[in-house]
Amino acid sequence: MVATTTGAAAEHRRPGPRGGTERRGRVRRFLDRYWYAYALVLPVVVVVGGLVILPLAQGVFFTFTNINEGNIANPVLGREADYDVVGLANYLNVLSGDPAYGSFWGVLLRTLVWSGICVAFHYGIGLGLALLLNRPMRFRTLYRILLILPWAVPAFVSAFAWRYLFNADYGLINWLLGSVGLPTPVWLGQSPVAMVAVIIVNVWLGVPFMMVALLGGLQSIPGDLYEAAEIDGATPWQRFTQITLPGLRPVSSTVILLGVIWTFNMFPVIYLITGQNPHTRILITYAFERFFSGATRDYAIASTYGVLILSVLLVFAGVYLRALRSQEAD
Amino acid sequence: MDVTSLQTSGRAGPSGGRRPAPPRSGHRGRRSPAASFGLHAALVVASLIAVFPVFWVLVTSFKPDSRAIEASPSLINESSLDNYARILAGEKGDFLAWFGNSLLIAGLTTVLAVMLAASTGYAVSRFNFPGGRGLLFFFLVVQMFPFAVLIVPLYNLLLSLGLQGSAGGLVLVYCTTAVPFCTYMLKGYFDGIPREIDEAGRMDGLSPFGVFWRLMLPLARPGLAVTGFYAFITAWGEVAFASAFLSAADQSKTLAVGLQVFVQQNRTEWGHLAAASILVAIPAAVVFYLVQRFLVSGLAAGSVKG
Amino acid sequence: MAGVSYVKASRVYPGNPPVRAVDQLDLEVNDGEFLVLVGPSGSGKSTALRMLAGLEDVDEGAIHIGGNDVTHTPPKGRDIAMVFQSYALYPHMTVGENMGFALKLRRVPKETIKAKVAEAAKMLDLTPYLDRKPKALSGGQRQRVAMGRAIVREPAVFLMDEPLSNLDAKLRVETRANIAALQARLGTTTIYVTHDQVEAQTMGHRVAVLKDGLLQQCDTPRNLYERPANSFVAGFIGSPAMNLKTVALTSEGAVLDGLTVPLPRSVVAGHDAKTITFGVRPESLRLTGGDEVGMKLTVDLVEELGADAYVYGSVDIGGTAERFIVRTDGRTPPSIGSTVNVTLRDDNEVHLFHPESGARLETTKAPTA
Amino acid sequence: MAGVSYVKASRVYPGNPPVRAVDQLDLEVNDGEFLVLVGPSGSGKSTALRMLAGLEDVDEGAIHIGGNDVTHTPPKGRDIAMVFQSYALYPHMTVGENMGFALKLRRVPKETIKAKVAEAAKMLDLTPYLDRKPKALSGGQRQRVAMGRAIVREPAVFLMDEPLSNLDAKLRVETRANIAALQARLGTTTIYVTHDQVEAQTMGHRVAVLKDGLLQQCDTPRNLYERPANSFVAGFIGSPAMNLKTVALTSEGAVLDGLTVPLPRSVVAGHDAKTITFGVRPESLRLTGGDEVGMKLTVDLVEELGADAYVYGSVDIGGTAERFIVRTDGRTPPSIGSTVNVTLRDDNEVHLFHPESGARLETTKAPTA
Amino acid sequence: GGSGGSDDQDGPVVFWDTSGPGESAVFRDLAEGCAASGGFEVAVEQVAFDQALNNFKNAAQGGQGPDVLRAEVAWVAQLAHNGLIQDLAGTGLDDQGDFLATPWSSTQFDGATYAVPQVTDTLALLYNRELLDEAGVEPPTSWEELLDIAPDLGGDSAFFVNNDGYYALPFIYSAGGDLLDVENQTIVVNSDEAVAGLGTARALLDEGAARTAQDPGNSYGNMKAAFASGEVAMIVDGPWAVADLLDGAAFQDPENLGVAPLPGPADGDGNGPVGGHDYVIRQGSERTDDAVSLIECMSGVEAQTTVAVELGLLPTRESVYEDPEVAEHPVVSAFSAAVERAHPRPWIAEGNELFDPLKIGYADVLAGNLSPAEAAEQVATAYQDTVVPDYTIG
Ligand SMILES: Nc1ncnc2c1ncn2[C@@H]1O[C@H](COP(=O)(O)OP(=O)(O)OP(=O)(O)O)[C@@H](O)[C@H]1O
Ligand SMILES: Nc1ncnc2c1ncn2[C@@H]1O[C@H](COP(=O)(O)OP(=O)(O)OP(=O)(O)O)[C@@H](O)[C@H]1O
Ligand SMILES: [Mg+2]
Ligand SMILES: [Mg+2]
Repeated sequence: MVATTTGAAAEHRRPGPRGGTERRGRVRRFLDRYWYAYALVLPVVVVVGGLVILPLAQGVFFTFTNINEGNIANPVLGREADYDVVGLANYLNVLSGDPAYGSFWGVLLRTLVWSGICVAFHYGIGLGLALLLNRPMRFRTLYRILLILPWAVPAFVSAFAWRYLFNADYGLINWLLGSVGLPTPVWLGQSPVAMVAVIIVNVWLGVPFMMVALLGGLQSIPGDLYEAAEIDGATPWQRFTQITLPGLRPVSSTVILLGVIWTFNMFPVIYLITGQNPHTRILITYAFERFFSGATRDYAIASTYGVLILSVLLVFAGVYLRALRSQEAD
Repeated sequence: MDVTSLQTSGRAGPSGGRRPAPPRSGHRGRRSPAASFGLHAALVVASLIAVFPVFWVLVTSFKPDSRAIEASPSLINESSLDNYARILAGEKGDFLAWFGNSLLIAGLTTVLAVMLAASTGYAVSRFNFPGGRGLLFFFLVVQMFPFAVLIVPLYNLLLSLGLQGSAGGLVLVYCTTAVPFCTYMLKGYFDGIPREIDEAGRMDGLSPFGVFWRLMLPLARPGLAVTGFYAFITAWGEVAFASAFLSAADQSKTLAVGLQVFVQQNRTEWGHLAAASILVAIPAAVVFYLVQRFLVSGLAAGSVKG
Repeated sequence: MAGVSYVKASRVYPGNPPVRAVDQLDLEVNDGEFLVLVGPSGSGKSTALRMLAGLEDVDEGAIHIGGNDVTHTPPKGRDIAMVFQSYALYPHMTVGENMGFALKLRRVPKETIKAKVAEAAKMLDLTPYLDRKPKALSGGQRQRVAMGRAIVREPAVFLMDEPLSNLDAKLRVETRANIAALQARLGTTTIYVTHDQVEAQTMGHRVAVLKDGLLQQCDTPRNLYERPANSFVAGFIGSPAMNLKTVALTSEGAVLDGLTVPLPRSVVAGHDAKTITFGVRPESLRLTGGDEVGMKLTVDLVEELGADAYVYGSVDIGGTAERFIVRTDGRTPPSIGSTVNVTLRDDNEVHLFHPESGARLETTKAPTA
Repeated sequence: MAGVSYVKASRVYPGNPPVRAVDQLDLEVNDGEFLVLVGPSGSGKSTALRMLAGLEDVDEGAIHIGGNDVTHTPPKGRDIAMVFQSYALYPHMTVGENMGFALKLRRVPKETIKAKVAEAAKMLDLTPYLDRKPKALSGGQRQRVAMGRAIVREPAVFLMDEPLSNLDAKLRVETRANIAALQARLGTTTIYVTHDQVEAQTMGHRVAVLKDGLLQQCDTPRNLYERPANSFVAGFIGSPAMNLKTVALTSEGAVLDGLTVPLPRSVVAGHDAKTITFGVRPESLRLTGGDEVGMKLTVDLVEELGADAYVYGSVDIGGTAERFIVRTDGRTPPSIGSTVNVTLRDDNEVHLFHPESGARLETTKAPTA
Repeated sequence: GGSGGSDDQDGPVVFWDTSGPGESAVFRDLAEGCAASGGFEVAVEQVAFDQALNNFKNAAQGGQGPDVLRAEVAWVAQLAHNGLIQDLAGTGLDDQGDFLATPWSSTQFDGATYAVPQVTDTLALLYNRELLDEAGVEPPTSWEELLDIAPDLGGDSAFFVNNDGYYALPFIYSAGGDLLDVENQTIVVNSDEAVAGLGTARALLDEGAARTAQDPGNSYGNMKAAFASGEVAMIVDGPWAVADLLDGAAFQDPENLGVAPLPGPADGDGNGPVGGHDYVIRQGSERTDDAVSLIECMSGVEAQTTVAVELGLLPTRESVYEDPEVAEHPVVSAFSAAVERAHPRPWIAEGNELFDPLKIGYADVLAGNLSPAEAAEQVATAYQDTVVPDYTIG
């Protein structure tokens, strides 16, 4: 699934054809052969495994209980856990789409729209800028620095900046729009416009990464392919569709997958800019609301959302990777 | 699909060493004035959009809080350096301590995440060991789970490890988010370094660790710079974990947490916030400036026929 | 099909100082001719070819194809096909799609494309691979696909930039014969760039030798071999290279160790310098019995190639050890370390050049083409 | 310095089916010998070399260096140096650092390293480049640095895997002579992999020919050329390749078009098949006047190489056109399209092989080494 | 975090101060003074108000965190409910003494005392004297009156409606409505009175008597900016805003800032919500004794007097109001009347959670997305779904 480019040339070593009498020897040779590799990955496995697997497992367990802040065990207070295992009740509740559990399907749809639009713009604008930047010209380095800048600014700073700019009455954006006679919407109000606003901000934030990745991809397309196509009579547009896009495919497929995953779980932008606004609520922000607000924080429902998010993304990744592979095969 | 083919730096290494795209356009290397104007116009507009919010934060940072929200925006309105002076003087909390903490935590995260990612990336790139692919897939899955939902289990875990409240615990948490992506990136870089280089090193008497340390790391320097940047930015601007996991004492806050004080429910000190934000953005910008040339340029070739 | 001519065409890369990659090139290629451009690395071969293809600006002069001035025509308007050193196959297209791409862009009907591709594939033994992607092919097969892509278009001119240099030695020898045969069959004007002088000598009707962007000589392979226009061409053409030494000139001729080569009066008389550059090919030297006059050659190395052997050795000339290569029979090579006597097979088989300008000094008795 | 031996060593790549890249290799390399491993692409040459280097597992059998079993010793314990096809120079180190790196790892004192590097650099004409990074060197210079890195260590064995294949033709010829001379001077046991049979023939004391992981023959270049052990070796060694044809066998000998080659009774008698594989090198054929007996060769292509020319043409044998290559004098080649008469120079210069097994059928009159 | 878990008796008592940067210095000095006189050390840690509740819960859940927290009045019940703060019975702090009844009520949960009031506050009508004088009008005493005088004040520059949920309460309360009826376990936010209150707010906008900012994130800031620059004549806000407002162009002369009671009936339960902050001690703190004495000192008369005088925040002790300096303090005196009549809020665990749905509904009303009745209905449903599932919708 996550293929490696290591390929067949790797040091693929396998124990020789020896009898079962040498089982111990085989283990030893296995270790002899791989202990370097395992020693190198051990720290990561310990850190990531420990800090991810354990909480994750705990999170998955929570989804089958009615755990919340009030009934979780608290050794410090000498309080025993008294939550119950409720089976699939959380999943059933959430998947029923009941507003009491966050109107799952509607929010899922909004999340998909949000991810789709954001990634489409990230990719489209990133590709456009990468194509422009890939040409030799004056000030290229300067443009590059300026265009990557949004990536370098801490996200919470950008979020405040945008909230400030989007101010409906005193914000610079509406002031500019107003001064050229355009309508001045309430960007961050309780309307679908707020979604537009957060998409704008997220696109602004995410384009630099795409641009840089695609710029690297463009530079890895051999120049003589373009020359060959030019001699074959391809117009610039045909060169773009026939050489550039296929040439970018390895990079594109990766950044799009990562982009979707990251955007799907992009929580700070929405939360810092619009707070709890039902028009910008996506799965992750709702999970966060359930986790952190409420007199007794509802760990069970929040974890259920977490597991559902994970499942949606796994399904997406599976379908996506399969589609890619079948496309590659023909 | 090949997750590892992602290299923000482009094809690293000599293996992809075909000639890069030559100048292409209307007539060989020359552009008509109109095309040239269009190109620059597009880039200028894009750059303005990219820079403007940050620029406006800068403008605001010179205004007093009470002038930050104005009926008609102006570049200068009672502007002065007062906000900066007050922040740096510690009137608004021990800014310098926050700054130091952030530097420490982001720096540690960068170093640790890059080391972890590099060693893993190297192992996955060079040793076809059982479980290597599984590890990469696991990394992909790790990025899918919304960690905001795990703050409490993580908190308890850190507590039981005795790491709660310390910078070390936070660094580890940041590493779990930065390492997967950094590993992908570095694996890509390592894949781009010809295997013959390792083999030459082993013939010259290096152990596999020696190859990693003395050959792979120096050769993947651009990759290390880029992943370091990523790890740094991840840690530098993070709020949620930092405010939950660090002690609330001024001496142990990070910038991101400290700045929260300026934005409270019924009171936002825009001027001070802006000034502090600019101060926060400066180190990030410096780090960014140092690595930006690696972000797109490839690894210098030369080990094989060029 | 069409002839090609470069009319004082130059390409100057801006820079400090500007690089005159191709300098006032005047070259006429006849319709149906196979012309090889050869020269050391950086001599401007690729640049010259790319100027013709329209991939590179022509800064001065002009280029004509089939009588039309194409100096400012874009590549697609020039009716040329090009085979790249790296082949530049489109990695995401099958072999068949690669070969038919140019036709598809010209909206040739699908059926016609298919037929033409099939025909070219047959000619190149590629029929079984038409549905594969390039990465599933061997180097030799890829090379053939690149050729096929050019053939299918039936262009007026083929351009090839070192199309064989990515192949291994054996395949290279085979393929060069195939390309030459193919060109003979199709009769398409072809310009072929290589830095391998063996290819240059064996493949083309004429060979143009470039150095530092300047045309040194353009002639048939035989004439290049037998009457190189200057010492650069003499040293460049032929493998192993001609033995070229600058030696003292006396009234009796050129003085080598123990051997004075009489030179035609015409040469000696018109020559103004005290020394002369003297060239003799390895096969024009021979090992003699110990008693004949000749140079004393101390053998360093013998390369046996089956039928022949090359003897590498050094001769003391005026105090310095000068290296000589002698071709001899493969069956009775001298042993390493021994000293042998070397003499000219024929006093006429020498080439004389001006020691400074390098220009050929014509001997009246020179062999004629 | 030390001898090397492969004792029934095999390397099996897992897969379906497993690839026996090197199959039961038995090979003894003497101390100080220059052995060339040659074979077509994929024949297992690199694998064999890498097994010796310790970069590849030995799945069966053993490998000895200097009498010690090193089958399971890691590379660093084997006292060998290797020159890679891609040179594998460390791009971040200067030439001097590249060359001294192995010594530095062994904690040789700085002064000693410096002296040794300087010495090797002098030997290889690299002194002016010691402070440059590899990327600032030309291909030939990089190749020399790779050599220098190996030399500096003074290892027991040099391994070289196609070290010249990235150089251009001219440089390759020069460098191969230099490497051979260097090895002769240092006297270090050397194993050299190439797929270029010219290199194989000219460089080594002995040549081992591999095919599909199996050793075909290991002998001196001359013996390989003159008494190839089977039709594969016969076709592989020699350039252009030997003309090998399977023809009908009559009591009078092998029947070619208009030419019957009498074969020794010993061969014909012991032979069980109706046909025989008959081989003759291009230089063992000659063009004759139109009236002599011989095969009628229609000339397709003439490759002129200056001194010689190779005539490629086809002969009708039993209804099918068979391709033949004839070496002839470079000055009077036949013209393309003409028909010439070809005959053997000497009836003894033929090689006979079993048409199925390909094994050499010994002729009593065969030339001896 | 915090170092409160240490049983090292020489370690400091950790105090999480959630006040804004303008106020924190005063509280820090007070705390340090109290510690000095009490013979222990205190570490004052400033925590952003928005983060404090969650951070405290995270920490306390793990047995860590501050010994003393400055908790918003609505947090107390919630923390007590989850067992994260100490019942103060037996510490001497559970005695009401001269604490005002309304603030004191916020410290009670399940019949026990969990907190000690620090400051109290409520909303009042702030006005620009100059503008009202120019228009020749008095501060309105009812919303109808505001509608009447608005034209004199330039229409929508008369008043600014902040669309935050907390600021909807004056409209609801003044119309006789409420959010919950705790006694009957009923949700009453959709009652006719509450709907009418929301309608009043909407009507102000519809009639052109007021303006608003419809983006919740910027609404409060815009209101203050508009008022401080003199663009609008009146707003509703609490005492905490006064210091910032006085920085504004319109109030270079502090006298120009007028404070009047909220419009609405002069009898009844009061028109403004009671607010403020309490001190609580974390469950599991090992410095309870010192924490008690810290709180005792900081909520004492002397400390409250200092806070009132220096920051203009409203004391929670009756006696402090008698201090002449306090009584003369313009902000304190202006607000003290309002505080006395502040509308009590339901001191239930979910009290703090009532505002998120209300904020959304109220913003919808002001934006014209929903009618007041629809919005109220939606808020009621949200209350029942996620906030107080045990209640019935009235
Ligand atoms: N884009 C460029 N800018 C500046 N100089 C260039 C450029 N391309 C080539 N040159 C220079 O022009 C000269 C001719 O280059 P060209 O590629 O034509 O040589 P070549 O004969 O094809 O060599 P090779 O055999 O190495 O391919 C060289 O000196 C080269 O450095
Ligand atoms: N890692 C591997 N896994 C599986 N098969 C391999 C591997 N490496 C090599 N092979 C196979 O082993 C055989 C021998 O390969 P090897 O590289 O030794 O050939 P070679 O003679 O060096 O060829 P070349 O001249 O192309 O370098 C080939 O068939 C090859 O496909
Ligand atoms: Mg070239
Ligand atoms: Mg090989």
